[in-house]
Amino acid sequence: MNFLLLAANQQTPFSYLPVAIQLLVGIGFVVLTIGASQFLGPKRSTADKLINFESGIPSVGNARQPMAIKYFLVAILFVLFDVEVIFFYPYAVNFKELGQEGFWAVIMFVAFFLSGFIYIVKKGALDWED
Amino acid sequence: MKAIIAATVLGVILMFAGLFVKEKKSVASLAVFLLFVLLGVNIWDLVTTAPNETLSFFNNMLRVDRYALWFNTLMTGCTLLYALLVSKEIQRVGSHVAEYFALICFILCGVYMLSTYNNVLILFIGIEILSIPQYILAGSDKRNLKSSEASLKYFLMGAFSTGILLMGITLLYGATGTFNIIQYTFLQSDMLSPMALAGILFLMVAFAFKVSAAPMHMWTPDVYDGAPTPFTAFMATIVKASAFVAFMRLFSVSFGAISSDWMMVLAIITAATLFVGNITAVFQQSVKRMLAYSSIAQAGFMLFAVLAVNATAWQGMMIYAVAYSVATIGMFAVLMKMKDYTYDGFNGLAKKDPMLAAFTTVFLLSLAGIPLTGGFMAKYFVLLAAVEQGKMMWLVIFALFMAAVSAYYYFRVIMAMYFKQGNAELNTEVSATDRFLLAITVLLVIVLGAAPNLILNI
Amino acid sequence: MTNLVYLVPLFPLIGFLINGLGWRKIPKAAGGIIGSVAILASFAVSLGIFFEVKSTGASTVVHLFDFIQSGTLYIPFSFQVDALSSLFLLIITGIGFLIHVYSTSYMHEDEGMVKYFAYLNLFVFSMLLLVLGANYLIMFIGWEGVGLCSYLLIGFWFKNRDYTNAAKKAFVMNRIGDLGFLVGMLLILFNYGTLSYQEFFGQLNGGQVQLSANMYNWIAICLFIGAMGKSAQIPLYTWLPDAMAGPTPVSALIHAATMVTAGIYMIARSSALYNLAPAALNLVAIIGLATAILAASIAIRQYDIKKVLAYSTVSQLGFMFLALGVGAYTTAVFHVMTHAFFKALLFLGSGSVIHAMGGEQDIRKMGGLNKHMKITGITFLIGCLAISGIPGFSGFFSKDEILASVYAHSPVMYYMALGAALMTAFYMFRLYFLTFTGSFRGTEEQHHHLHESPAAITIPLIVLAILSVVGGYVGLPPVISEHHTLNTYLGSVLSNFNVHHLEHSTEWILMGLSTGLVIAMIIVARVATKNPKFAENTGLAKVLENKWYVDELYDAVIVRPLGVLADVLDRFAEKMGVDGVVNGTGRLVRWSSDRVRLLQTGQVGFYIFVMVIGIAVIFALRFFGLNY
Amino acid sequence: MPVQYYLFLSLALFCIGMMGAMMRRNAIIVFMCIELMLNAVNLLMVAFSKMYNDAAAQIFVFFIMVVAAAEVAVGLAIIVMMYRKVHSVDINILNRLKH
Repeated sequence: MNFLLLAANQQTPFSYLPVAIQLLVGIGFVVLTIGASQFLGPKRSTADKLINFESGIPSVGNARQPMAIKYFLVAILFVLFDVEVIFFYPYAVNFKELGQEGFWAVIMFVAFFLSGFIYIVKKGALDWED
Repeated sequence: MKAIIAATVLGVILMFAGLFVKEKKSVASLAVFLLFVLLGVNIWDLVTTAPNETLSFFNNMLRVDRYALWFNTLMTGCTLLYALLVSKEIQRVGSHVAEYFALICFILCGVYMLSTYNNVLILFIGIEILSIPQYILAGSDKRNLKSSEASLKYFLMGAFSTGILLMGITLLYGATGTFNIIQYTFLQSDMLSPMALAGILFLMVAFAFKVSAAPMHMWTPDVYDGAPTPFTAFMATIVKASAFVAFMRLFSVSFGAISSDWMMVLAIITAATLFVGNITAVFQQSVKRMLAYSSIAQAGFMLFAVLAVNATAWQGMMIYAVAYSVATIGMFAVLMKMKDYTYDGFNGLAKKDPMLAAFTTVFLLSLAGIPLTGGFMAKYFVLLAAVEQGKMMWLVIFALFMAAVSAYYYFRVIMAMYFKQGNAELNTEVSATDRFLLAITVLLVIVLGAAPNLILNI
Repeated sequence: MTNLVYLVPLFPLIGFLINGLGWRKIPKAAGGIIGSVAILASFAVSLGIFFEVKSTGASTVVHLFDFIQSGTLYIPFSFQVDALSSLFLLIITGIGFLIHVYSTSYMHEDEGMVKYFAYLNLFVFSMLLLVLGANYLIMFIGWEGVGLCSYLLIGFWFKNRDYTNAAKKAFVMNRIGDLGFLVGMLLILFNYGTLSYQEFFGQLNGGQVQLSANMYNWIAICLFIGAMGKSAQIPLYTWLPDAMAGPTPVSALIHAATMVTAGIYMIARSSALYNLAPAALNLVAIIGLATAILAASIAIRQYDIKKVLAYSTVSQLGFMFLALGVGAYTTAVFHVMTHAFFKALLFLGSGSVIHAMGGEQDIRKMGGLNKHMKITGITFLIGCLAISGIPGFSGFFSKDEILASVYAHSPVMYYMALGAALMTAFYMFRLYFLTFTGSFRGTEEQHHHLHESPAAITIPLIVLAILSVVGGYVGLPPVISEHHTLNTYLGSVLSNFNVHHLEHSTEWILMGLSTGLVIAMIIVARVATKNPKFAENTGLAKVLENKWYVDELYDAVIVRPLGVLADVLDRFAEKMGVDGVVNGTGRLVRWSSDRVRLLQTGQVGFYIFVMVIGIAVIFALRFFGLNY
Repeated sequence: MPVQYYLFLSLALFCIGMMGAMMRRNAIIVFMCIELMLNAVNLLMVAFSKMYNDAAAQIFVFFIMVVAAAEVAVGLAIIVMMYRKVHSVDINILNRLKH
């Protein structure tokens, strides 16, 4: 049934065809859409169009307020520490089977983890007002 | 195995040292000391393992054999030499000296994983541990826009190639149902499903990117040119060598039996790499950028070791890794002393500082593969491996021709130093210590050329 | 004595190290003495070795240490001491010593004298390595070493721009030749798993590995390509005349006496292989003959004294390859020896002339030098007589032997070779008459400065003159004596291959013919140069003067297209492709018009694009059935 | 549902990500496209893991996610650094380094 997983012991070019077709479809779709939007879309850009729409009221000031780098920093660190937690799920699922060795492995993991945390705290990445 | 943990722990120690020790110089010396320790750990690993004994760790995710241990030891030695030679320049790059060295330690951890992995998961993690610190190192010179640009380019393209690598791994998993590279050997050439083949090709492309083989080489000149020179020296040598060993490990251990299915493609990649690297290097004006292109060209030669799946190829890879790394590190160490990185910057160096010029000449001769230098032995071995394997005669001849071309741009520097008038301005005073270390490097290059047995018979 | 052979290359190495490391501290005189003494010492050792080998006739392999030892591959670092190598040892160290002595006086004004001697010693060291090595790898190491040294020595006076260009030309051409050598080596290693002469030749005659005749030919031809590069044969000969940019003693040592004969040595060494490869042997003969004629014809119209000698060197090398090609290996070695004597003599003589003329090399501005420099004149005359093969001088015996064996091979080739020999006589005596006889044509103060060179220059000239007279008597032709000393000496190593001996009457006739014609040629030369007029050459003469336009041809056929290709790759591939991406970014252009000029390349998007194309191509290649 | 549907889907996603990374000029969007490629891989990984019912692949997915997060951290940091220099995240203005 599944020609891609079957060992294709008859090495005809046909058996490769699906892959090629897939690539073509994938690439072709994107080329088509992007190309179409490039060519079909009208390109009349008047001054009114370029100002951003503030529900009719003329916009005040620049939308691009310079933001404190702290936000980025915190966001990035959050992402890191948030995602690392993922490793606790597999351990939680079968920590009995893993037993002693697994326990110490996780302890080591947490230890490295904490050292990273201490590092960024010491580095002053989290204290808000400089 | 001990080395991997040691590298990580030492890296963390260095990170924290950066918090408490403010004096750049002392941080650097601490880092050098820790690298000594790391080398010691590697040697400990080496001597406690009997020859032709293979240990396996983490239920067979790491398989440690003599070759890998020896390779790790040599690479750590090269890193130590590198740290000794350029620690001054590293201190000049920016304020976070401790972090730079910590990142180098982490990269070494990746190197160890790549030389001992037995499971593509470890391969993937190793490559990432190898790459991510490099993105940071490339951008570490915050004052310089080129540095940030190199970092961003390297990051975007590196992430892209990671995607390719993962797709390859996934397709292979779909075809074989395993991540263990030993079990990949079940793949039979006559009943190879298209999916498995696609996976192998994706992996080949990803590796080609990491070792900067054409047509995935485009990032190399920009990144090597833009990154701070000390870190370029590291990326171009040790990192590239270990990526090659990983490439070889996968393609000769797992896919060696079905080499006929991918050899031709890789041969074409090799030819393209040799061509692009050598021909483009001829037209460069900056020596740093020329070295970037020449590193592509050298990669073309190292690819021969991957192409020829036989015993000689492994030895060739070992000696090539060491010879190329040592010579290139030396060359970069000299380059960092120059004020002007263009060819004209070297004019008349022989008059001004004959000793430095002589050292440079030896490094360049080794890179060009002139006999009695390590570079010749390295080229000799990899080409010999290809010849023994037999199918590659046309490529070998092409490579020899390209080696002749490469002599041109390496000798341009020698001619600038000896045959041209001008006063090559030095960036910094070359201290007696530097001279001594450079002399040791030169000695290594020549010893490698005169007695390659020293690192072959392990 | 044989086990002391390592001393022979050791002494020059030590000399090189001393001079090379301390070339700023050591005074000039000391440097010269160190260099010369080093060579003298190794000459003494090689004398001892020579006589021991002569007495025992043994060929031994002296093992120094293991060079490469890995799995199946085992290459020791060992020296081959036998008749052939010991003879070359004598030539290299002996003439090398004379030229060192000569240089002490010739270079004494140059500030880089000590460095010069360091290079010279390094050259001798690598040459000895080349000759002594007991396997092709060591030979190759020496091979590259001499190439490097000649590169350094040609470019020694690097004030002048085209000197360095000549150096680069020499180096690159040699590299091209080396490719052939390397491929041949790899083929041998691949087929026989060894590079050592003993095992390889043992395999060749009656080992278990037997290859097709084709394979033998290919290996032999690859090695011969290497020889072409090093010994300046068609088509790789144009570097040698340009190499005359270097100091004159260098031209004498490297580009006349020793290095350029490395190719002859290699083929003579591999004679066992060439005996199995008749096609390759024919190729050698043809190339040699063609080179001999072409170079001789070019030399007729040259006005630079060193250029004339350079082309005559090329032509003589052609003779040697011709001898090899017809299977007369010992004859070729014989000619190598005599040629080393008289060509070194001629070059040193020209050096003495140039010295006296204050750097002038154009023979149109010389003449009548006999009156001022007797010794140089006489020795130079002896050299000319020797090279043009006047009976009684060394050149006669070797060249006559070559001609005889060529005649035995094919009369047609004989007549062509004879033509080349006659041209040799003509241009050499044209050179001699224009330089040493008649009236002086140079400027007045040059005329004032004319003087005989000091003893350090004249003594080597005299020694070499004596050698180039008596040197030939080691190989008397069979018609005069049945006992050919050199052949019997070399017999243990080299055996000539299907060389038929002529009956004596024929040989007498040939000798008489060549001698008579040569003397006729000398008279012609005399007449032609009686009252020289140097009008603008026309027709063939112009073609000859311009060396058959070979350089121009190479420039047009090889150099330019390569440059264009590289240029296209550099500009087009890296720039044009990017513009496509750039043009699509109109709004960005408007947003930052000041950066527009910079928007040329380095685009990540384009890089990824190239990668994707690469992936697509790779998949297409593989999936549409491209594999072994 | 046969596994090759997942295969087709994730190959399509992968190609879309590839084209996006190739054609977009905004560094953030390029990076998102690369993340799309990684997620296509994750999807395929999980599908195969179900097919072989073998948990290893899912663990692999965890690792991919974590490494991707680490890359996000570094990448965003680099992009921010770039933005503070040239006030743009447009990769086409990265032109200091050329031929």
